[in-house]
Amino acid sequence: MPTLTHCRDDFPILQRSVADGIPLAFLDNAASTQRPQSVINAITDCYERYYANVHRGIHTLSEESTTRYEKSRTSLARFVNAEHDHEIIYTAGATAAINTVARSWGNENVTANDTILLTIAEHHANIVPWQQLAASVGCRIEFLPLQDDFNIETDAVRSALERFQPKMFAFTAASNVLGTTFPVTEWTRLAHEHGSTVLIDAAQSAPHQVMDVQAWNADFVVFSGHKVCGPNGIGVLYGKEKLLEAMPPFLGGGGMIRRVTTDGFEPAELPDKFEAGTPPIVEAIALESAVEYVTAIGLDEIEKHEQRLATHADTGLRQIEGLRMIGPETRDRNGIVSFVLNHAHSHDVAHALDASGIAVRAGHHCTMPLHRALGTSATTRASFYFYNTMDEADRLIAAVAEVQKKFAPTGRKRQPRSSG
Amino acid sequence: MPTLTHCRDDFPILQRSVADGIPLAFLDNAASTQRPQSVINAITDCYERYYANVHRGIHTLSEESTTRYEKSRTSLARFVNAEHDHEIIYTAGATAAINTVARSWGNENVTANDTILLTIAEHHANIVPWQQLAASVGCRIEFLPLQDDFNIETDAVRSALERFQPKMFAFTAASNVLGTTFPVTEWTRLAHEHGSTVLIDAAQSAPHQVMDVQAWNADFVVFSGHKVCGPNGIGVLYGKEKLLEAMPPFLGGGGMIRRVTTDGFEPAELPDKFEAGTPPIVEAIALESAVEYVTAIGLDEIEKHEQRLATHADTGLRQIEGLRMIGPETRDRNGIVSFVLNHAHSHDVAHALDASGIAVRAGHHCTMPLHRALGTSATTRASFYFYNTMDEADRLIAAVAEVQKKFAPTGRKRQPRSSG
Amino acid sequence: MASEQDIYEEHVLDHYEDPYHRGPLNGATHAHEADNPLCGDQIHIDLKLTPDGKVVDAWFDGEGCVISQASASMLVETIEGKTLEELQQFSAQNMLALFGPKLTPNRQKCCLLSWRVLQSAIHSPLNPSDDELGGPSFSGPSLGEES
Amino acid sequence: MASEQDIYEEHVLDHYEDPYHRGPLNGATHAHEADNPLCGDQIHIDLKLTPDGKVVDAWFDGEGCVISQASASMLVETIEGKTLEELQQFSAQNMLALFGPKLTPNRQKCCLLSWRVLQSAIHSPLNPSDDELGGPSFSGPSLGEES
Ligand SMILES: Cc1ncc(COP(=O)(O)O)c(C=O)c1O
Ligand SMILES: Cc1ncc(COP(=O)(O)O)c(C=O)c1O
Repeated sequence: MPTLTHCRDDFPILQRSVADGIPLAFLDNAASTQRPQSVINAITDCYERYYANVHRGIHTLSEESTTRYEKSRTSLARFVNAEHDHEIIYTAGATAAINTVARSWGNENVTANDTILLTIAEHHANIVPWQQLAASVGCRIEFLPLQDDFNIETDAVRSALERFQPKMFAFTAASNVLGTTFPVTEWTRLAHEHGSTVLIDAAQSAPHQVMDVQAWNADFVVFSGHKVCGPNGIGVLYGKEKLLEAMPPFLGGGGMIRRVTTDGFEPAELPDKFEAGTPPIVEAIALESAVEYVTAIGLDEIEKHEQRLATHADTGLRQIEGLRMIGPETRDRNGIVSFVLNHAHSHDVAHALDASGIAVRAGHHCTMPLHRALGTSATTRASFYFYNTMDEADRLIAAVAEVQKKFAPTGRKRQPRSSG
Repeated sequence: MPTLTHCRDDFPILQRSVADGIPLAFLDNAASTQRPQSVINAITDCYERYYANVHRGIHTLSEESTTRYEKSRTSLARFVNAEHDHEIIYTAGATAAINTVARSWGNENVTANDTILLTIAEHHANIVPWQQLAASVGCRIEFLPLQDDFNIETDAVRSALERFQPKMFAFTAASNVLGTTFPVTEWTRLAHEHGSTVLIDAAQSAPHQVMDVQAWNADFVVFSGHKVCGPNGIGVLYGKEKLLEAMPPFLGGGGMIRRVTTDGFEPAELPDKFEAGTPPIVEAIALESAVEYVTAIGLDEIEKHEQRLATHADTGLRQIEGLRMIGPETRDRNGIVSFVLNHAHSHDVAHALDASGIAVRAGHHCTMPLHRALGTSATTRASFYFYNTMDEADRLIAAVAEVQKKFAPTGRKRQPRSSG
Repeated sequence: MASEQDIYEEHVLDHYEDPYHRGPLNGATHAHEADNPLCGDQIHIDLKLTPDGKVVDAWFDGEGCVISQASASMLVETIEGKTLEELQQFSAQNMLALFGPKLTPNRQKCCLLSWRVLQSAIHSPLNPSDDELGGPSFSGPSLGEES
Repeated sequence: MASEQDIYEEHVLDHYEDPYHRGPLNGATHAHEADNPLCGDQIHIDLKLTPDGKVVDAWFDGEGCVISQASASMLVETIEGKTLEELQQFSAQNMLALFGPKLTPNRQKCCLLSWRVLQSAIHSPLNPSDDELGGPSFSGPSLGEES
């Protein structure tokens, strides 16, 4: 069985151990990934050799930074297979990207009679901006529910589209809790058949699966750099040229204008129109390194490797008595495994696993509506990336089994309080 | 005469030479500054040793990142002398910070009958968001004009406040073109006397002058990390607790909520309410390093040093025939010197200076209304920081004199076109 | 292993499995309830105060992690017999000290939930006319996203 | 010094100081004007076309940097005698080649301003009924913030 273990050497942080010399098993990748040396080097190289503000600077450093910044855009356009480079807008993150669409496209296109369709599995980033839009224009928001087996069937999508005739169908390509991926192309086709615009939250798919926005035929796609081995502080908004051109700018400031007078402003062309202020220059350059890095490994390889690890962990964890797996038994799965234990709250689980060197996340993972639907307020989530190993999956299984035992009731008696 | 020349050694990029081995004279600091090794190290150290997503992660790396992220906020609160840490909101930059105020505070407080008062010297970042607000709520925008001597007298501010009774007076603490600083505390006091809220654009003052938001009594203050030796991709919004608490959130997403249901959301408390999505974690940590670095040098020292350099350059440049200095002869000045030559367009000036290793900026510097008022579409701007030297100021003067000569008419005759 | 042994000390687990006064209190004069939506921790506290403001009886109920539940148990155990003044002087730092094991900031929130509920409960008479103390006003470490 | 000598070649400075056909053209049939607000460069082009679409006369006027003005001079000089088809086939790359010295992306914008104005001018008859060519549709490198 091929592994990607050799990649670990590229990641300085993965060489570290936590307390008492236990090697770190970093299984919190759905929250944010780690960076290979090449990405870190891209950052230092820029700051140490050629950094200057971009746009219209005609000295050597600014020309070099501008060229590298726009080259990054070209690489990202290739990474998602966009038709035009200027369909790639750099934002502060996936959240900022969704807000841009909800405000700019939303205010222009959505009225009180319209409906926005979401799934109950959405991250807050793909819920709250639409709720803010609803508060402002009075539209309705509908949620596709989860089935008992944790899936959302395409039939349910079709009938919801029929019933609600939404103006926008915004959904995640891969759930950050359930470990499932959704059939993006099919859902988008259906949505278009029903006249809906489509936004795809690719925050959890971009790091793990080949992306092809043209094959998807998506109207808008968003993701974050920090989840794909890239730096903090940058995300991508892809939008079809026609849609982006028709939208008013979102944030105002330098760079996004063609002209400003005391009477008003004319916006610049794409992509500048949506990039107000000094952009995340170094972050963009480092993001290019990141997508080059994962592309060189191969996203197909990455996906397969993660599926192997997650399936192994899933199978092992299901053997533990009192563990409820939050995700379908069989599924188009990604590298995420979430569960609850009957004897231990997820915070205690995460805390105890940390003591074994295993980093997982506990809580609602920014999906409170999903957790409410699942009847729990918190889950424990392990999320694998390509640099994780079978050994780490085994450590996870063993450590969870131990935690479940540790917090099981044993007939303890509290000591009467000593006075004072 | 004391110098800060020893600081140059801390900046890897300042060791570089441009084409043909000419040492780089980086005089484009008003656009963006360079970074000392300590700031670069803070970035690599985080990525290589302890990075993880912040907030609610209870494993070792997340706890460490969270602690460092919040420690940065505490340091920044001290840097600006805020009363509370949670009055410091991290944004993508100064531009994003002003947009946050214009949308969140603006939509809540400004109506069609209200006026926003700006100065004609504002950067587009402090104009366009207010124009967008005006387009949405119908308020008026008034601009304080420049006097013939390039200054804005406090008397003019007073009478504008009297006349327009603005709801908001938003002004820059230091012009990014004119080389002037404004009496922030006095203008704020006057504005408050007239019932106006005050936003101070400190993008050009934070890097160069001691900041004291409590002494200023400012309601909102914004600045960008990349102009104060900090990383790209981060800025600061300071707001008085009472004002921030009364404002609705701006961007929606993870982290800024207390609770989300399918029916709506409750926002989180400060500062989280205004920090939607994964924040610029590493950027915040590096920004702390940056403000520690400039604080260790001493902002008073920095300001004095820059004033010396800029005054020297100003005096020297004024000797060049055909050069028009864009800025007052005597002024409360910062490290910026802008000018136009009668024989050369600013783009050609910047281009020619670059060939002498001198990086300056040419254009409207995101202040088109100011440039229109000055009767020119573009100026050449040299902007000094503490790591610049007298020798660089001298090189600037000599090179500009040479450029002016180079592009002076000499009775050239075009060759008749060779056919083809 | 350091951190695990640090916080799940025997007396913490004892309070978790065998809590002091867990359940409703009949005849309570004051009560309050709050949650930490970000973790799902929930705490309800019932108090019986004498007319001159002494805690005769204190009970809690709730759901959540070991820290939140064990700390609540320790809290209701420790406050019985105390006066209102003493409760108001009982700071967040005192609460963390009562709990014992050193907590990281994220886990402090779990531990301080019951303390916050208590501080509100003493201002929340079940018969409103009993309230002569004004609104809650307590200080302590920032509680982040919690209300 | 490389970059300076590269772009301010003698023939460039010659065109700047002693431009070809700078000024208004009486009897122009087509004209267009545009600016690059970000630099302040401005170019106006007047053309006299024969009924079958040949350039009889071409003049420019404008303000701005050496690159924008010299390149406009070179452009109007080179297009006289050309047919409409030839003008439409004259690409941005051709324009950059005509100018000569290699330009960085930011300076290419200056050089391409007159080229863009020309491409619009041939679709902008001063007597509108002359326009049988439809709206402008030219391709070339992205012009960033320019319209
Ligand atoms: C006075 C002033 N305000 C605001 C800004 C905008 O800062 P940023 O581009 O970092 O958002 C700048 C920098 O260009 C500036 O000089
Ligand atoms: C599915 C999904 N959407 C959106 C986001 C938001 O990304 P960011 O916090 O980087 O803006 C996340 C990450 O937390 C996510 O998992």
